[in-house]
Amino acid sequence: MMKDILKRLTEKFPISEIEEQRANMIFVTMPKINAVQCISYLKQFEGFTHLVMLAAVDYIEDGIFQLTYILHNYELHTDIGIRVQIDRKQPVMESIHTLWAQARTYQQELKEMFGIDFPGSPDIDEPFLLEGWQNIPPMRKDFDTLKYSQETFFPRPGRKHYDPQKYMKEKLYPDKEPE
Amino acid sequence: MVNPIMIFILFLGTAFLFALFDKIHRKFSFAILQLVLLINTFIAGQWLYKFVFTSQTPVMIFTAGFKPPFSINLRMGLEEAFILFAVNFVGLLSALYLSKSFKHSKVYPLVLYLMMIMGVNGIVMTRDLFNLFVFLEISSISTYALIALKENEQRLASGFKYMIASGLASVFFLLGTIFIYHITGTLNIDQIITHKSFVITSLGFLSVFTLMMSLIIELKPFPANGWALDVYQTTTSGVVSIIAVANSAGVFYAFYKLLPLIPHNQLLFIAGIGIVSFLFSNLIAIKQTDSRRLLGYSSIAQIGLLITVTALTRYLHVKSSTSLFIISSIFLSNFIAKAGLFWIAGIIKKTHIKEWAILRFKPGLLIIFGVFIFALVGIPPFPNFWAKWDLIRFLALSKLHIWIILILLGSLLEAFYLFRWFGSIVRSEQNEEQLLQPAYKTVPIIIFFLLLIIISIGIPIHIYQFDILPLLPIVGLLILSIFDFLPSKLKAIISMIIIAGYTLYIYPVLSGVSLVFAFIFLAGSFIQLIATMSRKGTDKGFFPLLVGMILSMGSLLVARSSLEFFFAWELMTITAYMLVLRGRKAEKPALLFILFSLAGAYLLLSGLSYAHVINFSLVGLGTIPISAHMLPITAFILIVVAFLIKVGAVGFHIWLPGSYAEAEDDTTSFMSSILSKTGIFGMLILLLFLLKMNMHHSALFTSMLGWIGIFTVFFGSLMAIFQEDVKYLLAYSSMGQLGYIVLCMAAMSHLGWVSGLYLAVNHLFFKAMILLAVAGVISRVGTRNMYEMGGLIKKMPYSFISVLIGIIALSGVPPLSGFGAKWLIYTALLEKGWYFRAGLSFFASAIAFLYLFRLIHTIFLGQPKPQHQNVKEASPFFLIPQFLFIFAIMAISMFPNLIIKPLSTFINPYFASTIQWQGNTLYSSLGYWNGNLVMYVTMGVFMLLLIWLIISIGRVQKVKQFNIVFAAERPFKPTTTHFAHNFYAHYKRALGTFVRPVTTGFWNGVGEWISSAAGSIRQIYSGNGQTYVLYILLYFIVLYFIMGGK
Amino acid sequence: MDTPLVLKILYSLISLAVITIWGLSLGGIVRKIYARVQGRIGPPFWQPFIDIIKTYGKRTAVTHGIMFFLGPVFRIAGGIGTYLFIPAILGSTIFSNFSVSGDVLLVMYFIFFGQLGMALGAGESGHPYSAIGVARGLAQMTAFEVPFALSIIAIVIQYHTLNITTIVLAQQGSILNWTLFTNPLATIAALIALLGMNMHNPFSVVLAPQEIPIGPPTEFHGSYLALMQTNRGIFNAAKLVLYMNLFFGGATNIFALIIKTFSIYMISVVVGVSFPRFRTDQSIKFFLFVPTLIALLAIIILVL
Amino acid sequence: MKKDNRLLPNKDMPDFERDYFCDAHPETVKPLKGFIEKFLNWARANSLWILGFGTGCGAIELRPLMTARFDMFRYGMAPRPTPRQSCVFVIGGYASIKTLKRIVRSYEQIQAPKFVLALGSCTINGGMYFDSYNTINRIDHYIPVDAYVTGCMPRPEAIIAGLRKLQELIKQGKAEKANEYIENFEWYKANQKKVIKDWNMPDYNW
Repeated sequence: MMKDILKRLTEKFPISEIEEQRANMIFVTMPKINAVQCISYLKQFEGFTHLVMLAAVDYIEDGIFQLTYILHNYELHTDIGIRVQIDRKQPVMESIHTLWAQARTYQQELKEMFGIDFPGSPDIDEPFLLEGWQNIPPMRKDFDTLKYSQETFFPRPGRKHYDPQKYMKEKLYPDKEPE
Repeated sequence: MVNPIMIFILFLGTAFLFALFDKIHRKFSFAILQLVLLINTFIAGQWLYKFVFTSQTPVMIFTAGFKPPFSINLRMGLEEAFILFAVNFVGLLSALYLSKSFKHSKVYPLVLYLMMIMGVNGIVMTRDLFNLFVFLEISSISTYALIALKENEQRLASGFKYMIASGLASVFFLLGTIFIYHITGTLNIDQIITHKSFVITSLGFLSVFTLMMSLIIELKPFPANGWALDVYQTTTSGVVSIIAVANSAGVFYAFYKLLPLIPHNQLLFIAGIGIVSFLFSNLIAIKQTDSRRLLGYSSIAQIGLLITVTALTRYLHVKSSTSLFIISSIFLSNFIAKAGLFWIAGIIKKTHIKEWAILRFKPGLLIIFGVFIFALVGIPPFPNFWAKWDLIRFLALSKLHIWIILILLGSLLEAFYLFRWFGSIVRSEQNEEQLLQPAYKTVPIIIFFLLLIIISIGIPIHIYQFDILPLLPIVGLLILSIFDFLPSKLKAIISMIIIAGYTLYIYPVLSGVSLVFAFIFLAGSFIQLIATMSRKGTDKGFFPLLVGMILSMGSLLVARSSLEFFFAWELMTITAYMLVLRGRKAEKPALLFILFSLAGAYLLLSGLSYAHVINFSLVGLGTIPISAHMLPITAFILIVVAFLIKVGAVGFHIWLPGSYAEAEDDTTSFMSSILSKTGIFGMLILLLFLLKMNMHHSALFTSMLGWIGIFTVFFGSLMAIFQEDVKYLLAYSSMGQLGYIVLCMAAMSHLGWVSGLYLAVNHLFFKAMILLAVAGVISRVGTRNMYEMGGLIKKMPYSFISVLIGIIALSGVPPLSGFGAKWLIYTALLEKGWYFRAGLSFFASAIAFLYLFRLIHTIFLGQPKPQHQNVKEASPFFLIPQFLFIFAIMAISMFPNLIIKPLSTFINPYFASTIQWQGNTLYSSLGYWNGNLVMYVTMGVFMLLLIWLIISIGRVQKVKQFNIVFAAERPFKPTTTHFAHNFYAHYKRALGTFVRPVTTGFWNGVGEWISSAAGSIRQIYSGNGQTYVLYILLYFIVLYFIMGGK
Repeated sequence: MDTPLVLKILYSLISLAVITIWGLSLGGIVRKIYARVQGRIGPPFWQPFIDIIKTYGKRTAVTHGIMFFLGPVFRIAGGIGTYLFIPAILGSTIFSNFSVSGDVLLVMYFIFFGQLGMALGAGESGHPYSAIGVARGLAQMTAFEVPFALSIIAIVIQYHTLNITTIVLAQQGSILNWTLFTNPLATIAALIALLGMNMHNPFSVVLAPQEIPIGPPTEFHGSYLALMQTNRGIFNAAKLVLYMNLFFGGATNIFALIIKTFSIYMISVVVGVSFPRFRTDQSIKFFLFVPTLIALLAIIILVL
Repeated sequence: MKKDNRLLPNKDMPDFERDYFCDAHPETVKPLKGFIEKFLNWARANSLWILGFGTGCGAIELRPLMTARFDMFRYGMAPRPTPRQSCVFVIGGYASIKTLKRIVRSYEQIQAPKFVLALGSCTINGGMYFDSYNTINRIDHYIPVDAYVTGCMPRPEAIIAGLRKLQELIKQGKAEKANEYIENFEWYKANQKKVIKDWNMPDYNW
């Protein structure tokens, strides 16, 4: 089944990479311009009617954000993930709130946390979790959260840091020699 | 004395010479025409004067020097003189009205016009059958020619239909004449009448039947009258007014002349023909949108009524002077009003009744229009009112119940469409348009208007020997109308002076319960008049009506006869209607108001007629004839229902909320706190009669009345809690409170009546207070929806105080006066043994808390709205009366004996007292109550605690509206933070079934049924000439067999 | 009656003090019982007193306006007034209070005094929850007043008087003379109404701490709250005394009063711990159905 | 009922909202002297009404206090649904900035005298969220804390112990942090405003 779907997909869309994670879960990577078209195709013709999630990963070293749309087919009980890589310098992606209204929430979150814009998505500029955030989006890898915390939140002096592994070993098995 | 034959000579002479005159100049010929009509009017007027003011006997004029049957003779009596005068006068005015079209037309119309009037004159005077036929032909042919003169396809068609119909009628007439001549050998009407026994033979019957039928067809009975309606619709208004009034008058008089030929047992059939015409024409008129056609239906209906009344009075052998009075009053009302309305139609030049709204910008013409409408409906003091009064009285006396019902029903239908029309004009949104009011068109209207007014004032004074007392409301209304140009504040002061003067004037005759009601009606109005000073500008028309209404309520108190009572009642109704109609969106509610009020008035009228033995007034209580110990049950029910409608008892309440709410804000307080009590006053009088006279099952009736009262309380209160509009809420609340009064009155015990009156007075105080406060609030915030207000306590603290005191007094929470009412009510009910009613009223009074809290919370408490940031306290004119009422409430709360003691002395003559005083404590047979002590204890406890709170609370910071604990959030919008809309949603879920609009649905159903019936009946008028002829023939045949032709 | 006014006031104050202490203790005792039923130790029975002292001891307060300030005063004046218009103990001068002011109708209506004032105060706070609470409370009140009023009517039919003292007198002699036994239906209806009056479960939706943080008093604190807490004791006791007088033969001494009011209160407590909560419309329907029918039956039987 | 004339600047609020909020500056109210204050403190200690506002994961540890096993009622403690009527504010662990805003608001709405009990490491030094961009490290820089309970999370027993400690402090008259907050109002406000960027409320929530 999945094979057929995949076959049809490859015929229709320029898929660059296929990763079969499980028998009922595959990930396909495709260019930004085809992604929404593909998602829409999957929803309308292949029965992937459920948007499971929309997430992003910051690959700062490659200069890209990778968006992952996971869709679910209730009849076949299969998931398909569409991976899209977008330029980190121009983080703009087409909105899919027209396909699933709830997608606006994901997109709102991505806008706030990664700064990825989805033009046209409702309330895209409203704060999602952070009220009045003024720094660069906090989930980007170039945001130094420790530094920010130390500058902003009055760290209490005298805080000690331990390596958890070493510390637990010392506490629990003080007699044993370190390997 | 000028010989009446001169009339014909003048007519004929000028008609023949007219072509000659016209050659000289049209102005000259027209002047001749006017002159002829003027002279004729003068001749008729002279005769009329002689008949009315000297004991002149009718005169017979023999034309050829022979006595009948060999020659034609004319008769000049009171009736003839009256009709001739009217016809020639209207001819004269109509000619004036038509002067412009006469000027530009050929000469023939002038001649035809003269001929037509002459024809009518002839019809009226002649006593010869064949001669009558000739005159009928003259008038109808000239009418036809007049109709068809202007070459317009529609007019030609309608003229043609007219000709066919009148031709058919002529055939019948001629046939009848021939038969009669064959049987009796004479054509002289008087001689025929003396030998009228021939009618019992079948040929005799047929001959008389055909004769009468032809006249009746000329009088346009339903349904054989389609041709006439087309005429009314298409002809120019000057001509149509002549056709509708003068022509009809002539034919009607011919009918009147020949009526003695009808055997006594057949008279009811004739009356039936009339009543069918009356009812159905009025019914169909409801559906009309064309103004002339509507007026046409109204004319036909009125003629139908005239036929009925004439036949019935003859059937009942009513004294001729009385029957003449009734007939001529109806005749005159229709004559003047209809002619006037058709003339106005000619000025408006709009066909659709809604387009008449341009009248709104011509106050003078609008007033005249209104007066004509009122005259048609039979509002006092117009002639129709008196006719109706006498007529119904006779019918009731002879137990012709069905006829009473039908006549009143028809009148109600008529009132419906006429008032609907009036209301839509007054309240329409249409823009101003240029309206030409040429003098030659206006003058006739004004003359008729003045004539109507003079007659209307003359009748009560001359015929019913009214002195000034019952006419004072009209006098007050007129005085204020004269001062109408003054600014409102001044007029309010004048009104107050008038009312004070009136009160002083009638004070000597007041005593006992009438004193209580005088206090409510007059003192209450006096204080509330202060609030009307807040009106800006001159506000024309308000004060005259208000003073008229207040004084007519006063008139109710001092009425000395049933007629005076009814007169005042109707005056009050109509002024109140006009006041309601002043509200911006009051068109529909006002119509409902007047419909229900008129229905109530008609019920009252018929009730009073059935109870003719009693003199329905406070004075009359002392003069019950010993012979009349039985109060008829029908009368009782009719009268009580009339009053129940006035108080808005459940089932009849649908007029109440709308008209209270949509009236202007200060008017509402008059209506709710004062006007509604008139129903209570009436009921009180009725119950007093009930006490003095026996009636079968009187206990059962009062018990039923009690249930009606308590259900009114219950449903009124329940409806009130679901209203979003503050005035609707208060209107339903009034309904509930009046239900309590009805309940108490129905208890027929000392305590019951004391509590009823106590509540009536108390209701005046608190309801006027709340309504004035609310009026002040509305005037500032500009909305009536409670959810759009909020937090106004900070902006309008004084209004808040009076609403607060008002709701405490209303809800019956001690220590304020409301509790006194509650205590009295429950004690009375329990004493009486009405336990379930007591339980239900407890429930209702708890429900009252709901709407009262909603009232004060959503307006004054909660979140203030940003748009009301700059709202100021209401005008002091609103506040002064409120504080006077607060003072009154405080006084009777502190010292309940101030009010309960006098009330109980007033009731003492009627019932044995069951309460007694010990100091300030009031003891009943069941319990006791010391209002004074309650007040002191409450105040003492309250003050002590307040002092303790101030001491113990420490630092207090005054905070603002958003400083609330909002689940760790903060509010953003006052609108969404203010919990106000659909306040009692949960209550609706629980008890919503009780407030389904069942009653409204029922009345809507009645309305729809009537409307669709009218719609389908209207279908019979196909507009097709042949069909109309067929109708006439069928009508003839069917009636022939119904009336027992063989 | 013949007692001088000053003495009368003094007596009333004593009577009031006793009933306040008893009313508050009653609340504490019930909390203790609740705790014991649930296997807890629970607060001491004087906990209400500590709470009130603490609440009076609050140092700061805010006010939303004059009605907000006066609301609690209305409330407690209503409670005290209600008590003062009931003769608490038969034959006692000290505990006869100001019952000369009026009969049972006065007491029934004076109950509204506090509720109305409180509702107004809560309204001025501008808090939507207060208004919702009031809307619910008033709605429920209209419903439970029906069986209550009907059972009072039944009593009036039975004793031909509205005078509380006379009603109590008529029940003297034997325990079987109590209305409870002479007119059990009316008593049952009235007791069900009492559940609503006390706002115990299943009729506690008015206060509903979870959804509309305790309803009408949401914004009240400090001395306001203390006054209201005091009132809760007094008002509760006053209602119990009224019920005792009307249905349970009244009291001839203070111990009888304490035992009887405690027992009556326990009825609603027992019901309260055993039931979940009605929605407002459900409780309205319930009150207008079951207890109302019972009360109507009581009246019908008496009339027949 | 002394009227104070100091007004808050409320400069972070838009003009049209100023009319909605009270802008009076809070004032300290000194405790009474001698026996009365001691008596009142005793009463306060024995009637601790806890604001039912779970600000972090520690809130779940508060619930067992109501149960028969821990039964906080025996000490006169009770949960209370509205800040107006409570006197103890239990900070239940980590406080995100968003929550901090609500904490400040609720704290200011509690009427004096008021006490704060902070639970868990997160309130002390940020705990495991010390490096989060969105979680404050030390609650006592934003509102004054009367007592801390350590642990991640502290068990209900520990919380009871903390509350008992608080009771002792109150009885000794040492729990006057509410006045401290007012005295150092500017400092606290500055700290609060440093982290709460969209300050859409008045400077003091009455």
